[in-house]
Order: sequence, then C-alpha cells, then structure tokens
Amino acid sequence: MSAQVPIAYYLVLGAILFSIGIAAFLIKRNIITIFISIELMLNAVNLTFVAFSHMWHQVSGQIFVFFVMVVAAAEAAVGLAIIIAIFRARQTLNVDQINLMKL
Amino acid sequence: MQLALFLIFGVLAVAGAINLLLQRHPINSALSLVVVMMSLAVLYWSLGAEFLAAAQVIVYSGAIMVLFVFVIMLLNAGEEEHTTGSRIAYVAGFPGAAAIFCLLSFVFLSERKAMGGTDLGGYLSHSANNIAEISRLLFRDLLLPFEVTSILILVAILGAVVLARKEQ
Amino acid sequence: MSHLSQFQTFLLLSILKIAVVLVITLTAVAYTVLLERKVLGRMQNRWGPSRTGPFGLLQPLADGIKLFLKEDLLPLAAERPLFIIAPIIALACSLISISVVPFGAVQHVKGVDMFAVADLNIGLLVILGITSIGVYGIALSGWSSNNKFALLGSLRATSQMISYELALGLSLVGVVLRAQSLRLRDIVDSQAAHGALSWNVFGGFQFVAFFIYLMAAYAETNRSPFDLPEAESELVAGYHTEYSSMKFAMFFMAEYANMITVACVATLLFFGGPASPFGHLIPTFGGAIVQAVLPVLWFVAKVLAFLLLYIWVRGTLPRFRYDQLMSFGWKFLLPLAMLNIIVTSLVMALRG
Amino acid sequence: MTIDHSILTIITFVPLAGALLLAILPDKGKTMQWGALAITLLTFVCTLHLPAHYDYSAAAGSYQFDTDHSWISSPAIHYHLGVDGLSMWLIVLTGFLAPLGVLISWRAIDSRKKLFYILFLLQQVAMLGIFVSLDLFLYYAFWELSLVPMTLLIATFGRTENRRRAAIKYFLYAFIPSAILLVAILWLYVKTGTFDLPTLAGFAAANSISPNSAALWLASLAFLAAFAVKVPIFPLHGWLSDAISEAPTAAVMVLAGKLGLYSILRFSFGIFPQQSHRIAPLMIALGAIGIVYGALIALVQKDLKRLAAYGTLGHVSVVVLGIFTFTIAGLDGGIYQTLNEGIGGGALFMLLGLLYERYGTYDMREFGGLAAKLPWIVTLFVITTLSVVGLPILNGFVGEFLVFSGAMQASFAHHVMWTALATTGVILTAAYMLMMIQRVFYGSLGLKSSAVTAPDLDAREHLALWPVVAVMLAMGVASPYWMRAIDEAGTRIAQQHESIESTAPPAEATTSNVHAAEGGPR
Amino acid sequence: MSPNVLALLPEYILVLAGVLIMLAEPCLPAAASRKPLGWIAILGTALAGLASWYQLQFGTLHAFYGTIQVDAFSIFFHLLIAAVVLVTLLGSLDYFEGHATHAGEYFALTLFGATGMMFMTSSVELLMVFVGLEISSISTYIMAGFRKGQATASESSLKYFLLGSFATAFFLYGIALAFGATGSTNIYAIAHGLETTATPHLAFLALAMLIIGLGFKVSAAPFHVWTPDVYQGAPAPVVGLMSTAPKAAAFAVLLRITFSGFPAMQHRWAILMWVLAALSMTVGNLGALLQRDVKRMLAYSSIAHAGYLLVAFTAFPQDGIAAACFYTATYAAMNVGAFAVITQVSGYDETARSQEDFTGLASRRPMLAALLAFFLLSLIGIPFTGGFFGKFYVFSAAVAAGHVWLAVIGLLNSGVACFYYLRLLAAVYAKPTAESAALTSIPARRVSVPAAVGLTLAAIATLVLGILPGNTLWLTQYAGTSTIIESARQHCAPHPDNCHVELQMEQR
Repeated sequence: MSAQVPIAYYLVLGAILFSIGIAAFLIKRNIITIFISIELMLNAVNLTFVAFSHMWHQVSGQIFVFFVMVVAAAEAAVGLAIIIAIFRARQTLNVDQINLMKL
Repeated sequence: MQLALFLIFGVLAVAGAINLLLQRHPINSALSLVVVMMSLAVLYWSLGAEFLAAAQVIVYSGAIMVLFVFVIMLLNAGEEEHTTGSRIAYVAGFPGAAAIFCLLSFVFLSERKAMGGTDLGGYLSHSANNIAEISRLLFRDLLLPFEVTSILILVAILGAVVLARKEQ
Repeated sequence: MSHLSQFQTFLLLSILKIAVVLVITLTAVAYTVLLERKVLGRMQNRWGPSRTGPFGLLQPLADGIKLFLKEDLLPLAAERPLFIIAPIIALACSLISISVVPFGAVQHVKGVDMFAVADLNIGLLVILGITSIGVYGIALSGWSSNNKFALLGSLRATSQMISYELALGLSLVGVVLRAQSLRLRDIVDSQAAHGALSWNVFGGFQFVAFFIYLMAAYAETNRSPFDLPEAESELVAGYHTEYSSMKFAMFFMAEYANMITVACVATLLFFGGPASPFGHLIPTFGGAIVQAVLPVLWFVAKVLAFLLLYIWVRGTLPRFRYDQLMSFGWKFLLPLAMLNIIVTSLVMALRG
Repeated sequence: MTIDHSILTIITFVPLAGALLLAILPDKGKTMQWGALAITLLTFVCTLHLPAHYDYSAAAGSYQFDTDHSWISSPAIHYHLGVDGLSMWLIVLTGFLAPLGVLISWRAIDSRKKLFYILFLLQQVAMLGIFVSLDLFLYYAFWELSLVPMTLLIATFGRTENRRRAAIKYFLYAFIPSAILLVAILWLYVKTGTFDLPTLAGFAAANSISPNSAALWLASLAFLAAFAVKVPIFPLHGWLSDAISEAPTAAVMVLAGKLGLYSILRFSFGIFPQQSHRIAPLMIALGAIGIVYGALIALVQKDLKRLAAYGTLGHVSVVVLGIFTFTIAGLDGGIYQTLNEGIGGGALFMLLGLLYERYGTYDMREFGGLAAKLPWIVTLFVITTLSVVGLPILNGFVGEFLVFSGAMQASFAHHVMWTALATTGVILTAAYMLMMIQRVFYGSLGLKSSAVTAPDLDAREHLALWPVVAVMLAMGVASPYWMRAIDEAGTRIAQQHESIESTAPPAEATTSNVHAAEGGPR
Repeated sequence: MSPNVLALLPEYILVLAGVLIMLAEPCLPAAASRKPLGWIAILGTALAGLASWYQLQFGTLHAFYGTIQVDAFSIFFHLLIAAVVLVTLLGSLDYFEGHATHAGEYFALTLFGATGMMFMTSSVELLMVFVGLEISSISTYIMAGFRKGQATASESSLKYFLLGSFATAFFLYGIALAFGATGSTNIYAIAHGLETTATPHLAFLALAMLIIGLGFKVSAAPFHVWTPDVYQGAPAPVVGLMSTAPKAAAFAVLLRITFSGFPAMQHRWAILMWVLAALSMTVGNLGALLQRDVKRMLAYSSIAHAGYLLVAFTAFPQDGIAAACFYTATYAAMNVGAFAVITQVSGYDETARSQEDFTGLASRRPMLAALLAFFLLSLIGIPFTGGFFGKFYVFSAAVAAGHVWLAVIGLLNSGVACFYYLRLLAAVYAKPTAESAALTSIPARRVSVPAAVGLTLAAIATLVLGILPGNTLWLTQYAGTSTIIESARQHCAPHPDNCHVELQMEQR
C-alpha cells in the first residue's frame, strides 16, 4: 500500500511510553495516578510485544499481551482494593502522607 | 497509509502519556491513559493483531480503566498536592526515565536494520487465521499458563474480597 | 467512475455508506422515540403525541427544534471539559457500533460491500468494545456534573454496565462457537441453511443465550426494568440531571441509538440477520433489485419487533431494586451463561 | 579402633555434651557449679591421656592420635584431628585451667549461672577444637566459634555498663580479619583442592601452592593479620584492655595469647614458611616494641585489670619475639612461654578476681596494706609475680631465657638492637609488677582496704590456686619433661627455616608484582 | 501416571488443598476457630513436599509441551518452598485466633502463593514464569495487608504492591526484548536463538531488564527501597514467608534465566551481578546498622543476604547454581526461624518492635531467646550453623571463579553485619529494663505446640545445614549438574552430532 514503517519506530514509541510511565511513577504523588502509570508501562511493553510478534511472524508475542491484560486486570482488582482500604484508614491518597514508617 | 496511521496514533499516544504526566487530577490521568490505550489498539491493528486490538479496547479500556475511573469517582479524593517529597522525585524521576529512554532508543535505532520493517499487506492477507492461530497456541502449547491463570484470578478475587471488606 | 483508482472508489463509497447509514439511524432514533411514546400511550389507554403533524409524525422534529433552541446550562462547579465531552462520547459510541452491522445480503458494487459499512473479521468484538467504551460517557457525565444525584446515578450505571457486560459477552460465546467466527457476516451465514429453523435461537439451541443476552442488553442500555441509573424517585434524572439542551439531547439519542444497536445485534446473532425466516421454502422472485432490498426489509422488520418488545417491557414491568439487580446479574445470569458455554461446547465436541 | 583414635573427639566434645546437659538441668542451688566442675574435671582427665600416651619416638612432623574422616565430599572437607608436640601441652593446659575457672567463678557469678557455664563450656569446646583441628575448614569453624561465647560472656557478665561496647569491639576486631582469613583459606582451596593441613604444608614445602608470589603474600598476610589480632601483636591490641577489664575472671584467663600464637606457629609457619621468614624482622621489631610498650603503659595504670591487660600484651610480645627468630631456642622458649602465659596470667587474673570479689574495685589507689590482713593471698600473689617477671626456679625464667638467647642468635638484621630493647622491657615488667605488689599489699591502708574487712582464702580458693603454683614450680624445675615434646616441634620449624635461608629467596618475591596483586588466580 | 499429572503433582495437591479451604471457609460459622483449615493447609503442604521428593526418582520430566521441566533444580526449590510454607503455617496457626475472623483465606492465599512460586521454579517458559510470579506476588501483596487493624499493614501492602507491579513491568519488558532478540520466550530457545541473533545489544538489554525486574523481587540494591517499609508493616509470619519463599523462587528464575537462558553472555552479566552483589551487601549492612526496629533491621539484613546470594552468580555455572541453591536453603531456614521467634515474642499486636523492647528477653522466655540467638548467630555466619556453611560455599565458588575481591568485600561486610546482629543479641541477653519487661510480658502466652514444632524444624534445619550439609549439598550439586546437562541437551537438539562430549557428563 505505502511505505513500510520500521519496527524500530514502534519500539521507540514503546520506549517513550515506558519512560513516561517511569517518570510518572516517580513523580506523581497520588496513589491512583502512580498505579495508572504502571498500567502505562505495561501498555508500552505490550506494544513492544506486538511489534516483535509482527517482526517474527509469531503470535506467541500476542499471546503474551493477552496474558498481560489478564494479569493487569487481576492486579487492578487487588490494587484498587488496597487503595480503598488505605483511603478508609487514612483519608488521603497522597503517598507522601502514607508515611507511618520511617523512610 | 501505514506510516500515516503510525504517525497519527503514535503522536496521539505520546500526547496522551504526557498529558497523564502533567494532569493533576487522577481522573484526567486515567482518561489520558484511555486515549493512549485506544491509540495503541489502532497500532496493534496496524501490526496485524486485530484480536488484540479488540481485546485492548474491551478489557483494558472497557473494563480495567473503567474500574479505575470508578474508584476515583468513589473515593473522590481531589487533586494531588505537591509536597517536599515530589521535589526529590522530580530530581530523581526525570533523569532516570530519560536515561532509560535514551538507552532503549539507542539500542533500537542502532539495530534498526536487523529488525526490518512492517509488511502489513502480507501479514493481513492471512489475517483471517490470526484468531485461530492464537487459539491453537493458547489451547495447546500454552495450555498450562492459560489454565494457571485461573488460579491468578481466584487469588485476585479472594484478595479483593479480603482487602475491601470492612472489619466488624 | 472508471477513472478512479480502487482505493478512491473504496473511500468514496465508504463515505457515502457512512452518510446514508448515519442519516437513517438518526431518523430511526427520532422515530423510535415517537414509537415508544405512541405505544406506551396506547398501553396506558391514551393517545400519545398526536397534534404535531398527521398522527403526531412531526413530533420528533418539534422536539429536536425545542432542544436545539433551549439555553445550554453549564453548572458553575462542573468540570468543564469532561462535562462537555461526556455526551459526545456517549452518542459517538452508540452510533459507531452500527458501522459493523450488515443489514442486508452481500451485495458487491465495485468490490465494496454495499449493505455493511465495514465488514471486519472481528465485528462482534468491535461492537462489544465500543459498547464498553460507552460507559465512559455515563461515568464522566455524572462525575463532572459535581452533583450528588448525578454522581450516584453514574456510579450505579457504571457498575451496572460493567457487571452485565460480562454476562452479555459470555452469552455470545455459544453463538461464536457455532459460527466459528467473529465476523458478523459469517455468523449470519451460519444460520442461513433452513430459514428460521436454523436460527440460533431455535435450531442452534441458543435460546438460553438469547434470554441472557436480552436481559443483559436491557441492563446495558439502562432500560426498564433495569433503569435504576435514572430512577426519578430516587435520583432525579440520574447522571444527566445537570444536562440540558443539546447535550441532553445527545444522551437521549445515545440511549435510543443503543437500543437500536442492541436490537440489530440480537437480530444478527440469534434471528438470522437479514435472512428470510422461510429460507428456501419461498422461491426467489423479482429482479436483482428486489433480491437486494428484500433482506434489508426482513432485517428492519426484525429490529422493529425487538424495539416493540423493548417498549412493551417498559410498559409492563416495574423497576428492580439495586441489590436485586446486582445479584440477578452476578448470581443468576453469569453462572447461567457459563453453563450455556459449557453445554454448547460439549455438544459441539461430541458432534465432532 | 583404640581409644587413641577417638580421644581427641572425646576431649573436644565432652564439654559440648556437658553444656547440653547443663541446659537441661534446672538452675537451682549449686547444680550449675558442680555440674560444670565435674565436666571440666572430666575433660582435664581426658586431656591427661595425651601426655601419658604420647609417642616421643615417632617421626618428627607426624601427628598423633590422628582421626581422619570425610565430612563433606564436595568441597572436600575432612574431620581431621591430630596432635603433635606443639599442641599437646596447650590442650592439657586448656583442660587444666577450666576447672580452676569454674572454681574461681563459684561465687563471683551469682545470677544467670546456667548461661554463664554453658557459654564457658562452649568456649572450652572452641579452644580445644582449634588445637586439635588439622583441616583448615574445621579449624576455621572452631576459630570463628570461639568468638561467640567470649563475646557473649563479656556482653552479659561484664563488670560495668561499658560491657556491650567492649564485647562488640572485641568481636569486630577479631571477626573482620577472620573474614579475610576465610578468603585466604578459600583461595588456598581453589589453588590446591584441599583443606588438609599436612597436605598443604607439603605443598608449601615443595613451593607448589601457587606461582603467583604476590597472591601468596596477600594470603599469608591475611593469615598473619587474623592471628595477630587474636594474640594480640602490638598495633592490633586495641580490643585487649577493654575486653580484659570487662570480662569475668574465668573468661579473662583464656582471652589472650595461646589461640593466636598457636595458630601462627601451626598455620602461618606451616603453610607460608617463606613469607613468614621474610616478614620475621618486622615481627621481631613489633614484638620488642610490644614488650616495652605494654610495660610502659602498665606502669602508669591505676586500674589493676588494665595493668594486667597491658602486662599481658608485654608477655605475648615476648612469645612473638621468640618464635619469629626461627631459632630452636627462640621457638622452644616461645612455645614454653605461651604455656607460661596461660599459667601465670591465669593465676594473676584469678588473684585479681579474688580481690575484686572482696573489695569491689580494681582501683589500685583504694588498696594498700593488705599484706597483714590477707597473708595467703599475698603469698600467692608474690609467687605469681615472680613467675611472671621470670625468677629462676619458676617457669617464667625458662621461657624468657630461651627466648632472649634465641633472639640473640637470630640471623635477622637489627635483631640485636630489638633484643636489647626487649630486654629493657623485662626490667620494666619487674618494675610495674613489684610496684603493684607494693601498692596493693604494703604501705598504709587504703580507702577500701580499711573500710572492708574481708576473709582470706577459703578452701575452694585454695583448691583453685595451689595447683597453679605447683605447676609453676614444676615447670620451672623440671622443664626438660615438658620440653621434650615442645622441642620436637620447635626443632622442626627451625630446621624448615634453615633450609629456606640456605636456598636464596626467589627474586620476584622482593619486587612484588603489582599486576598479580589483583587477586591471583585467573 | 501421565507426565502432565506427574510433573505437576505438588502443584495439584496445593491447589486442591487451597480450593478445599476456600470452600470450607464460608461453611464454618463466623466465630468458629479456623484451625482445622490451617491443618488442611499444613497437610497439603506436607503432601506437596512429599510429592516433590517422589518426583526426584524420575530424573528430568517435561510436561505441557515443554512448558514445565521438573528436574533436580526445580525439585530442590519445590522442597524448599514447601518447607518454608510448612514452618510458616505451623507458626501462624494460632496467630489469627481471636483477631481476624476469616483466617481461612490466609491459609488459602498461602497455598496459592506457594503454587505460584513452585510454577516459577519448574517452568522454562517465560510466560509461565510470569504467571507464576504474578500469582505469588499478588498473594503476598494481600497477605502483607492482612492485619487490617493496623494502619501500617495496609501501608506496607500498598508499597509492596506498587513497587512490585513496577518491577513486574521491567520484568515484562525484559521478556519482550528477549522475545524480540530471539523470537521465543522459552528459556532454552532463547539460549539457542542468542547464538544467531542479529541484535545482540537488544539481547543484553533484555537480560538487564530481566535482572532489574527480578532484582526488585529479591530486593537487591539498588532495587531494595520497598523492603524495609514492607517488612516493618506486614505481619511477622507473613514477613517470614515473603522474605524467603518468593525470594527463593525469584532466585530460581534468575538462575534459570542467567545460566540456562543467557549462558553465552556470562562474561557480561557476571559483571552486573558482581556490582549488584557488592552493592546489596554494603547497602544492606550499612542500612541495618542504623535501624532500631527489629523487623526493619532484618529487612536490611535480608537485602545483604540477597547480596551474598548474588555472589554465587559470578561463579562458574555448576558451582554457582549449587552454591546459590544451598545459600537459599540456609537463608530460608534461619530467616523463617528468626521471624517465627519474633512472631511468638511480639504476638498479633506486635507489642515488641524495637531492640529496646527485646531487652532482657532471655530472662523471661529463655527458650525463645536461645532460638533467636541461634538464628541470629546463623545469620552472622557463625560456624556449625547453616549460615556459615552457606556463606563459605558461596564465597568459595566466587573465589574459584577468580573473584577474590568480591569475597573480600562480602566477608568484610559480614563483619559489619555482626555489629547489628550482636547488638540485638546482646540486648536479648541483657538485664531487662522496666519498659521492655512491661512490653514483652503482656502476652505471656505459651508457645503453642504447632508453633514449637515449626520453630524446632527451622532450628534443626539450620543446624543440620551447618553440621551435616551432605545431603542438601548433594541435591544442590545434582541440581547444578542437571541444569547444565539439560541446557546442553536442549542446545544440542538441533545439531546432535557435535555435542556428544557434553552429554557424556550425564553418564557419570
């Protein structure tokens, strides 16, 4: 149809998203946002998987993504439950105030 | 067309991610992530993974992120406040992330030739088999992980119940 | 048109299809509203709208003009961008899903299928996906209004939709198993053999799935008896309490467009889509044009029947209580759907 | 299978069995004391088996009462025990001092007796284990093990609030060089594939451990450093005074000296003969400095225990001076003096402990004029002092005489100068010891000695002290009896070093290769 | 038995027991004791351990299309995990009595978590490893927050969760890159693909990411930041479990990935491991010096021990695997023991936290104090305890590979480590102060019989590993050899003629 896009571009896009995810994980102060940035990182990984899967003409990479989604769902259930529990106890979602223990 | 798709949705994804970083209210961050996910879904489709594209929309943006939005709405904890901790994080966060990005991109781009490019046409012409192929692999070679995932989900359900339950 | 390249033809015809389907759908939405008001009126022994135009047929137009001209209110404490974007999401999602619905038999003009906007091999998944995105419209509208009734309404709606999406999705697995494809055309084709007898709901023994689908679909569209998100007695108007004018109209249209989509899907999956119920019993007649248009008529008739069922149910059944709604979804529909999948797949495995 | 093959195992593990027994017994009345006494006596009796059945005619360099079982197959670790002239009397000495330690702690330890005696017996196990092990792994295990009971004894039963610090200081001083020692042992194992001491010594004699002389040097230094801290040798004595002034008497008696000195003789000299030889001038110098330094510091101490601590530093330095001369006389004297240090130092600390028990202080200024009040104690104190300063007839004389005559014969540069310096130390030792006697027992009554009336020795204390005095006399008079075994060991080491001296040292050893210092094997 | 059943026998047993407990839990009245459920869990764990032992006679088993490989290596870790879980369960049988109402879920989660860990160790397919890792991680996240009354518990759970998920992302990215470099996610196929890969830098990046991800899980510095907070806040028995079993499993994965998956790159990753090991030991020990809270101190000590363990990775494969396995076992025995003692001393409400609270423990609970002292001595590495022999073995492997300076750093570190362990030990054997007496004597409960059995098991294991390590050593060395052989065999599969040399090893 038209010009090919190098696989590396997809990978770089994945790297950009992953790095933004890391930055957000480190910078954001709201627990939920931190959790969201982990999801962003997982999505970046998924893109990498799909790109490589395309490159190798193997669907096993896609299956990995499938599993990552399931795991992300499970993690979301547990993580949000933990967040709800901590909000009930502390009435805040700021990580800097979740500091009963010495850092 | 592939390049156009990639550029449009790649830029959209990056914009969404940066918006996630910059927004102060978690709900905005969550919605930015939904934007990222939708753009990624399109990119998956453009890479010949249409089943995943659908799964991405249904599972990720349609279920997981809704759950996030739901919890954010439920807790309604307001915008995030910046404290002294965040300044340290700024100092540590940006350079670290930038370093990782530079390293990854450098390797990707330096080995760009070896990885080749997308051949959407050839791939998509057999795309009708994609789902069948996925299921063949999933229910044969990778049957065990698939089945063991049920334990994972069981654990997650158990955990959600245990953690969110109010103590008497 | 011969000087156009294949790609350009494809593009032009696609735009044409989109425009036509969009116009038809929007009109259908408008007249479904009228139909509902009329039928409900008759059920309650009154006339329903009858003043504007002959038999009140211009009523939708008048409603539209009224909503357009009303003042567009924006609550002071609302989250502006989200408040505005929410109805757009809701309406857009409900309209997009129509695009994969094949509403007629396969008719190729210059290599382009004329009776389906897009024929994707994961059409069913696209519909499910877009439906699940539609949740955001409702969730955000309630939250961004900064109104407790709206928030409660949208929380209810969100959890209701997430819960029933599961049963909905699972109920379709049996159908997919039988058709061995996620392409809607293939699913329709799998029911084409013997007319109504081979429809999934009858010959395919998917009546349990159909029942589940129907229940879940009512809940997904927030229709009675599952219309808790907008329970007037408890929550004023639920998530769209703060909306007025065009934005309100968009929610309103989204609801009815969703109804139509759901009816289309039910038709496609369980009632043979555009196929005639008589199969080969009636010999083919008429020219190519008739052969092309007749399936569309069958399709419209079936969808209309579903819409009437919707209205009938609304006129008949009382609203559920919230906990009843949840336990019905999780404790009854979900296990039933799983059972259906198990039985279907077992039967299929035994047959070979 | 005669008893000769299992006697060493019995000797080592009787105290362990005893410790387990004490752990079970209830801590009521005097059960613990009697139990511990019985066990230590039993051990002592067992150790007497060694001199009684020692074969003096056996070939030099052979180990007797040898036991060798494979313990762990890979890495090849053996349960290899054996005794020669070097270790035999040390084992007996350890066995001999243990019951005395129990007797002297009889009343001094009045709470948590169970813990005390268990730790005491474990310490016993570790020391005996060190003396009998011929497998480097086994030896190292006992070596490390010996730290724990001692640390706990100091930390738990220390005299002042300073005890925990003293204990941890002691532990760290000893443990960190031991860690390096382990690296050296591992390196040896990698190079030779064995932990067996006789085999390793054979390799060393054949110069076939490693061609990398720099790595060998580092390894030998690791060995020597670990031992030197334990002895302690002059600049590494930082832990000594704190540990001695805190530790209970029974622990102090075994704290310094013989473990480290024995290890140097056995392992440093055995596995690294050339390196030991080359470093000897430095060690002689350190020994001489240690003697004078210890004595000088002791001179100005007000605290009796600290005085004795620095005195100990001086005494062990004499041994260091002696053994590093690599003459037969020096080595014999050094080994003999190691025994003397155990006996004399032990007696001194016991007597100080008795004084503390009576007057609750170690401050010399608070004593005075006790001679009339405590005639027995003063008698024994004077005898001990004379033994320590090296009066003829008593044991100290034999050792010191041999050491200094050996030092004069040594063939190292400046050795005469260092020996001369060391000899002044002997005079200083006499000075502070006699001054101590003068201050504590004679002159006017001090603050404490006038305020408190204390009884003289009771029967139990007599029982604890007279055997020591008897041994001092016996070792002073009948030195040839003891010397027979020691001489065999000393001669062996001296001869080995003569052969090294005769063959010129390898040239590369002088210009140590910087690149090879990277860690040796690649 | 079909190989699919035989190879997964322990896992099947654990899952069955877990499901049984879950089904039984709602059937019991809310006020009833949950001990019977605990006994089911204990029985299940013991049976799973026996099943692993039973598998040992079959050599190497493959199941589920090569996803699972049961060999001496995986059996060793199966046994280890089963043992750790057993001791933890015995110790926590009475822990929730009278405090939490739904302790059954705790037992079920423990079993499911153990299943996940076992899958991690026996899988050679990274997808399976990932799923196993997630099962074990998620169940430990939940268990960390199980003591819901305390705010610190949910805080600990949250931190564990956030950083754990963060690590998972890195781990996944590593898998993705490995897949990109070699076209497979099977460990042996990766090893094979590395030979011909056109993108070697990508492969190394993949390994680095995998190491980062697993580094978080084993809390190696500089990925250790979560450890102190999590250990401090989580319930003591859970800390005992999660500081050992998931770590052991993560180390098993790391061993498999490095030695079987990326053997061609050993010269490169060994340097990484060298740095990580030195850093972990130093950071862990120096960090522990500053701590007053006992659990926090042990958290830092566990970082240091992860460092000692990483030393084994710099060794030659066969020694390295054996030494790492052995160290994992000794570390597990002594750490589980130490936390079991802390559980018994401080109880559900964790009355005794700081070292001051432990002052004079010996005079009130002499047996517990003696056991604690024993475990601490083993953690220091005093001879005739497992800790000593483990350290000895690890460092001898490193020295054999020429890393003398790493051994020096490590052993100097263990000298520093003595300082804080001894401080606690000295406190335990000191005279009790007024406050500490008040704190530790409130729950003057007797140690229940199961807990005593658990403690005894841990103590015996620590002692036996120190004095008679023969059998365990044999198993670890067998594990090392079998891993190497299997790698060779898998590697040779495409070219069988040029590798009879390696396969001859098997004949021995």
